[in-house]
Amino acid sequence: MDIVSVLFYVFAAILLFSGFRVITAKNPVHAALFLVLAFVTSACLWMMLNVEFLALTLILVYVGAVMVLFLFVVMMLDVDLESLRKGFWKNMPLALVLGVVVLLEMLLVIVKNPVVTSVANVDPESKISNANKLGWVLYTQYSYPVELASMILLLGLVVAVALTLRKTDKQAKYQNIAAQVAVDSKTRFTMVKMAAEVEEISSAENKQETAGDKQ
Amino acid sequence: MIGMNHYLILSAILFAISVMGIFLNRKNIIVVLLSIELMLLAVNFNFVTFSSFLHNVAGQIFVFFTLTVAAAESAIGLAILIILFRNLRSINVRDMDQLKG
Amino acid sequence: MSSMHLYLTIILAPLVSSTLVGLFGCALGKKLSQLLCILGVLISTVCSVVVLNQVLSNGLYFDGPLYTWLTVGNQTYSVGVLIDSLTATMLTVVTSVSLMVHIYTIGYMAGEDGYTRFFSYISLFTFMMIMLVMSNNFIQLFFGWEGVGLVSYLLIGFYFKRESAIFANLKAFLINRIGDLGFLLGIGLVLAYFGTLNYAEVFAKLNEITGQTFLGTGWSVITVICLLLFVGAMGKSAQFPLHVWLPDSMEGPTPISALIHAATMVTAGIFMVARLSPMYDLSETALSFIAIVGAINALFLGLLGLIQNDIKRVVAYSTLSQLGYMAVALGCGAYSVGIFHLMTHAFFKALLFLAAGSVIVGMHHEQDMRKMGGLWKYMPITYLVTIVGNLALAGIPPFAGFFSKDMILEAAENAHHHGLFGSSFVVFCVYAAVFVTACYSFRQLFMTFHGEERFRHSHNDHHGHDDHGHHGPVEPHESPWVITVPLVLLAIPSVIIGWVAFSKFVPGDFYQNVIFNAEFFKEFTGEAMAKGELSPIAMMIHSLSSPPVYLALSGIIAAYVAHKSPAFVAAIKAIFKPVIYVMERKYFMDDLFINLLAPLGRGIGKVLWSIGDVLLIDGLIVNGSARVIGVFSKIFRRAQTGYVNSYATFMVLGILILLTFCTGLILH
Amino acid sequence: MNYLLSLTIWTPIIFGLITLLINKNDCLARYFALLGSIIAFLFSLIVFFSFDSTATAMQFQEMWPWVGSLNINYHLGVDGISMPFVVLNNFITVLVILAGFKVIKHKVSLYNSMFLMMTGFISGSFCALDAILFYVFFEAMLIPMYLIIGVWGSSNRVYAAIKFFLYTLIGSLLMLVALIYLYFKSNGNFEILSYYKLPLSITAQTLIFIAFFMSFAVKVPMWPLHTWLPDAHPEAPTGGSMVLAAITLKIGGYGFLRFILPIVPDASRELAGLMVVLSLIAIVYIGLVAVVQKDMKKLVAYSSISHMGFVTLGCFLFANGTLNTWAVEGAITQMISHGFVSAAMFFCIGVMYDRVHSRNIADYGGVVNKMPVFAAFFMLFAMANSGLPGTSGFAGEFMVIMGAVETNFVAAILAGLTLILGAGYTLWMYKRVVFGDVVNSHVAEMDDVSKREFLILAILALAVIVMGVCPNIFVAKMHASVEQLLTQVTLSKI
Amino acid sequence: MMLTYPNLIPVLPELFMAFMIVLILIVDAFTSESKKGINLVLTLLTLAGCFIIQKIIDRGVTQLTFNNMFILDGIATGTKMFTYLFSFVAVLYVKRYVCDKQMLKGEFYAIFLFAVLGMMVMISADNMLVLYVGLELLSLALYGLIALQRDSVKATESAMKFFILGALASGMLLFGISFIYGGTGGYLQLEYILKAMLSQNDTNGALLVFGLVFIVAGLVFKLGLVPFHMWVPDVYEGSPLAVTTIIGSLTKIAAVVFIIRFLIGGLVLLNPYWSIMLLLLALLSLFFGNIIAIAQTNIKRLLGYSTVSHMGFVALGLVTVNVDGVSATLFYIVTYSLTALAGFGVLTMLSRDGFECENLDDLKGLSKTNPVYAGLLLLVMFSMAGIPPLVGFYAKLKILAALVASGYIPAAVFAVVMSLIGAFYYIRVVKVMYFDEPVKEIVPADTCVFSRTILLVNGALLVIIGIFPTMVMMYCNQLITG
Repeated sequence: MDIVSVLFYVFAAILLFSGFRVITAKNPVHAALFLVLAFVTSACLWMMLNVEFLALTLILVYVGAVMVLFLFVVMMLDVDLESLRKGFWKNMPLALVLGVVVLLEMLLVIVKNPVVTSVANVDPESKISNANKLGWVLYTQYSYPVELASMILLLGLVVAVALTLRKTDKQAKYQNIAAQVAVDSKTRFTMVKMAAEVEEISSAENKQETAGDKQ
Repeated sequence: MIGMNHYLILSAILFAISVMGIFLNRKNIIVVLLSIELMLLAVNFNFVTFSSFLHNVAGQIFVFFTLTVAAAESAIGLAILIILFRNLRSINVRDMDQLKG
Repeated sequence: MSSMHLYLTIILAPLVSSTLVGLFGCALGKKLSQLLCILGVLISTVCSVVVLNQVLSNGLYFDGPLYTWLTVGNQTYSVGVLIDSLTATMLTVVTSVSLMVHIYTIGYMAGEDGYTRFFSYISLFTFMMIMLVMSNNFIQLFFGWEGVGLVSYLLIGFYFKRESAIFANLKAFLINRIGDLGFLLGIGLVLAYFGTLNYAEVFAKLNEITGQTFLGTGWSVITVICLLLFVGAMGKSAQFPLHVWLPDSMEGPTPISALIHAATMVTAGIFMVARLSPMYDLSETALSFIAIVGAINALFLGLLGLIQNDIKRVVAYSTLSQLGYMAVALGCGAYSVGIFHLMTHAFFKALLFLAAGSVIVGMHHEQDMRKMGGLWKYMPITYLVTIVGNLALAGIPPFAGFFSKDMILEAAENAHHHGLFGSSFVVFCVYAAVFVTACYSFRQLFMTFHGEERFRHSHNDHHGHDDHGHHGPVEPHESPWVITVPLVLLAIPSVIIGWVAFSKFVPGDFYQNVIFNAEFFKEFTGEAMAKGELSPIAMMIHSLSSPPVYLALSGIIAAYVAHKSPAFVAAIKAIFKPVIYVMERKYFMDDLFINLLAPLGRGIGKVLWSIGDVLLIDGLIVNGSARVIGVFSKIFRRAQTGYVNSYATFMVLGILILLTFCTGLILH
Repeated sequence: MNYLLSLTIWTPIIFGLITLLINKNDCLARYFALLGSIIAFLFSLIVFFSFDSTATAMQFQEMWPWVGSLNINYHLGVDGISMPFVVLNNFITVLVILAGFKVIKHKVSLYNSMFLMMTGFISGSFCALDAILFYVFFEAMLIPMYLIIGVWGSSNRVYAAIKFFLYTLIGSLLMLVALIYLYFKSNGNFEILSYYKLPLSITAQTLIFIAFFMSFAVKVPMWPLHTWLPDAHPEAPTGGSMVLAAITLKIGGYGFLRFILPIVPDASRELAGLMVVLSLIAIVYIGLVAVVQKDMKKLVAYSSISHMGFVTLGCFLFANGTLNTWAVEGAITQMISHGFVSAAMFFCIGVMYDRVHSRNIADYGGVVNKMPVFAAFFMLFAMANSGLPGTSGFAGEFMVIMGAVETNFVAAILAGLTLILGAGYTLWMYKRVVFGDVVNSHVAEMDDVSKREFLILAILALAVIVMGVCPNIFVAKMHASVEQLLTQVTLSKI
Repeated sequence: MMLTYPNLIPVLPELFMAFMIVLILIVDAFTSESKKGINLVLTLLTLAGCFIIQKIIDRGVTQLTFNNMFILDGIATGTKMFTYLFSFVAVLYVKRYVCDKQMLKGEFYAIFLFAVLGMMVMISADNMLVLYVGLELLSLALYGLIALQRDSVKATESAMKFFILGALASGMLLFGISFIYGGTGGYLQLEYILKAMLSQNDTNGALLVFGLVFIVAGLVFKLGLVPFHMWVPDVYEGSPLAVTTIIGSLTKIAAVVFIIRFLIGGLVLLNPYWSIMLLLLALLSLFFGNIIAIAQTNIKRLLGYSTVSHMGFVALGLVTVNVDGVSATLFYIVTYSLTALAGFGVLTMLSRDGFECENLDDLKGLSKTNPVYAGLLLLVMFSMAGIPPLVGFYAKLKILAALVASGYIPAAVFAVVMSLIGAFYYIRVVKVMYFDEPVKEIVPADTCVFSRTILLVNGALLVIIGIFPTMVMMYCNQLITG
């Protein structure tokens, strides 16, 4: 067994373990951190496949941005963790069965697949780096999706803001002292002259109803 | 010798784990979201593997976009999670059962 | 006026008057209505007589279509007119009796509700009967057949407020319908085998069909047709066991009992068989069946007349018995004799009914003979005509009934000689019936007109039939002239018609080519003619030395004895208690229909409905499947738990299924 | 002249649409609808009188391409089989609109509009010579009928309406599949007449037969697919019952003649025995069931089923592979006659219902005392319903029984039982409702028919009598077409 | 590989749309609350503009650009036009509702336009990557739209569910794409995939089919076929009516084109596999969709399940894999969108601030209180039930015709029986409106005459196309055959 294989198996083991912990960790924070671990090991494995740029991107984008976002949200939300864990293991057997069946089905196909068993390598003819090549293709051949990706990011931005932004001016508790001082009795206090209650009750009710309808 | 199938099997196992995760987590929605990320990872793994072994850069491009989209997606997903939490005061899957039947 | 117009006049006059009165009766008023109706029938009567005269004088024969009723395939089925001696006879009988009844009605129905309606009905009836009689094909025959049934239905239920009346009319209609079923099937077979429904064409083809057997069976087609047609006649002419409607039909006003349920409509069956005599003559089985049924009617239903207390019911049972006689005549191949008896019977039975009606009017609508008695002094004309009628009925020479009945007895005996199946039974029955007839008819006479004046007793028991009854003692009175005149007018033919018409019916050639008497009967009449026995006088002389008249006389005597000594009656009743019981239950035939068949039908209907329709089809299949779907719906929607991870699981399961599916496909 | 059928079909539909808009003025809506129905009836009368009864081909044909991509054409035409129904349909609609004049008090414009549109649809399905066109009209009439039953019906109307709708739909959907199958078998053609010559294997024929059967047997309705009818008829308003019984049932019978017999003659011959048995069950079983009904409308509904049994019986009386002329013409005659009689019966019950608001036989008794004129009409129709000669009810039954005697004597006997049963249930009901003394205060308050009701009754009575006295007026029109149908059915298509 | 300047003409509508989205966002940021109406105007202008541009650039031939990643063929032009049109109408239906419910107006329209842009991208994509990106653009926008009603538990819940399931589905789709990518030897471009598969012999069959399964799963999720339908009823019910209107009608067209691109554009050689899968799923959808709908009392949810069954029909059309079938599918989906648009339009217009017209009981006696709306809904229901002469009938007819032609007669019979069950709940809605007595009076909030007219026209179209379906049918056929 050469070093590559050893590395592969080590990373694979870590990856699978952390993946498994992601779904079984009691604490979502732990789960998120295990996911980070999984991403990092994957990045390592991708490196082994000579996909350097993406490996780095994975860490930058996922670990650096997405997972941080996750952690941020998890910590922000005040979640009662204990109640969330109850009865967790009860479903394990069934989940295992399901997982194993899915896996078996997939393996059945993959193992049958005879395509490539050779070592993964960079295109031997080309001397340019992975990132360089990606960049070339991305901004020529794939310029259309790139622009679309920009729209998606814009959309993500807009939606996230639209959903979570609370206009604070109504709820804010700050004081405007000048305004408080400037009040006078006329704006604060009004005398209202009211006619005596002479209307019949039924008509009053009617009015209420129509008022209710308008709501 | 580590061949393509090794990687594919690895990603398949990851995929299976993420599926299990969705099934298993009947209470915590965050873990469900994490499982989906895991699934995307498995997918990316596949693309990268194929791309690498087939000497074809398109797969990597695809992963690139997947990552982009996933970032936007997480942002939106988490935003929804936050407003859901504001409404429900819970992220328990079991509490999200107003709509059923 | 061409002959066709004449015939049309006969047909349409009553129809027009009936329609006018029916539609505008209220506007026209009673007087005008009755006038219109009587006029209509009068025109018909006159024209009928003209036709009869033509037939008598020059042997008129006419067979022609009026209009096309239906065309099917390349065949045309027309409504048409057939004029021959039989038609002419029947026309005359029908219209003249009808005329009498019309006139009689003025008196009888005076002051009743629905006076104009009644006139409209009986005119309509006359029209229907004329259609029946004049038809030259089976469809029209059936039209008239059912039409008279309809009017009979309407008239039996004339007093529609009376539960018993509306029960009786429904019963009459339904029992008739049983017969009609057979009749219709018979017509169907005629059509199927002869390809036509016109009498003349059917008769022309008889020879071709004679040898054929009914599909899949060994029965002769002709026999099957004849029997089925006779089933119809059994309904209409009240032959056992479809006779049960006739006594109940007495719920109707008396004029129609006379007209419809005695003189004309009930004889339609007899007329039909006579009309189809060429066909019947080819089937001895059918003849023997007819004779036996007739014999049963003649004797056994006559017997029931002995125990009736309702004046009209006695006459009704006598009608049944006499219809039996006619059927016997037909069965014995003496069709013309059947028609002869039909005619004489029409007059004297109409007479008897109308007389009974007169009594009823006189008694202020009391029909129970036990509350009468000694009426002869109060209503002498009625009394006299009743005696005439009863003598004619009992077959005392020289009254009309004697000739016809005697000929039937002769015919029966002749058939016996010939060896007709069951003819010994027939002969016994007709002879015994002579005694019975005399007995019940004179019992009725004695109970009504003689003895104690029981009507003076207070009416403690309210009688069911007597809705119009006046309570307390009543003073009977003679009826007005509109009632008595028709009585007298009818009494005349009751006396003489037998004598007068004898030669036309029995030995003569009046019905040649119209009614085809059986060969053996022709031989017999031929021989008798040769011997000179076939003249009214010879018959009367001969009767003195033959049993029938003595049987009749002994019947009268028996009735007298019974009248004079109730103890004797009681003794007989005691001896024959079970028999009397059976007779009181009318041989259980009413029970058969009312308590067995009708509830059975309703029961089956209820079961089919509640189990078949409601439970099985609707409940189980229709609503059941809907409910099952509903239940499934409720079950399936549970899968939508609301938990997002279960949704995801379903998706994964879906993938799994598809994967397995495709893996299977690949591995194949 | 060539647009006559289109005029007949579309006049009521357009009038109906306009009526729908007149929802402010009830009176105007009524009269406008009446006008529309009368115009349509006049058009149909022109069709009737200018119809050439000697021609075998379709008459008044119209053909326009309609849905090009599916080769569906707007193809209309009538022959002797369909023409009488177009007239009958428009005739009944006039009466129905008239019948709803005073009675319907809410959503008047919708009511009248629904009836007008339904008339158009029904006429359309009788005239259509394109299968899809037929289907469109056939289905379209479900919508107005559904609303009519559901909106103006009585207590159990919702159940009845839904049952009616679904029952009818299931059959017609299967028919649709069969039509599509035929479409491909005939190389993309929806012409009904072209299917007549289409060779089909016996299996295909049997399947098509079943599909068509489901559709038309539900409409007719044949036992055991009949249970929608005893619910729908009683619950529908008077007009609805009239149209349902008088016309929509006929589409079922018409379907047998237009579709099943000529398109799948071999299967028809094969399955004729079954059909005869079902028809006889309808006649006898349903006759018995009708006897025990406590609800007048239900009783008449069941009697309709029983009478329609004659239609299906007449359509399937084969002897030596050929249909019986008597039976087929009898079936058509029976349908026309039943159109008059059942409409009349339902109208009569409606007249009483409007006064007492009950359909229970037990709530009536002695109606004749209060409504003599009505009782007379009712008697006429009751007699027609029980098949009395001289009324229209007789002709059809008579002809079918004649046909049955020629082909299948046992069937004839069983069918003949209707003489007894029909009279039994009709007259027993009549006796309990009309005869007798006045039983309760409701009946005592009844007043005799109004002029409007009298008019309707008189028209119907006239129709019933005319057709009874001279059925040849109608029958003569159909000879040529029936003859052609019979030859068509004789040929084998395997 | 050189940076070439792509031909931008075919992409003009997308560019215009993107530009307008940005414009609306900017304008929204700088307009005061009272002048937000300008967003609406701009949105309508955008859609109308797109429509016009699309019409102008239509050359009648297939146009490719951006390295063939963007395709503008007949089907793309046609369905895009329908999308603009229906979007335009939908905006008119929902505008007052959006106002009433105080869903942030500017964002609403911007996000809605993002969704439309997503649909456009999906429709014109010829590359699996672009297809995926377009799908995500649409999905993300829809999640956002649903969640815009931030204070509603139902809305946020349904957004969350939709999000999770949607992400799962796109995960599956991606997984599938990755296998196709690997199996074909590195192709994402649909036509190359086809070519690659043509040239390959069966070596990678297993891998391709494996990928196909996941792709199909991801695709039919968008349609909502059983068992990938679980989001449909929940999202329909939970979303505010305005969004249900959009999801329930517009998005279906894009989804169908999306499927057509994938399965017929790229993977048509695998049709023995996917057509049988689709058949299975379609039958399941017909069965469960119709049956579960019966038990529903919420009309939005009911329509959700009904959508499931309709999509079953759509899938049946695709199963046939021939021009007839696909054009039938297209016709079906276009007319279904039109029908659903009218249906949801009525419901939306009946809803007011604080009142969501969503329970069957809310419709009780509608024919008395609002005969016009009731009549429109009646047309919608009968059209969905497939009763002629409404347009739904022809849609079903065409699908059935295609099915029978391809020999799937039992499937046709099954579909027919299921649509019978379906008819039950449609007529139940009619029953509630017409046969029941009104419980409370629904006063539809004031909507502008224009919207109401459009709604009326929309309803009338159901009848008009029902009577004269040829034009639309021919158009759909033309789109397929080019």
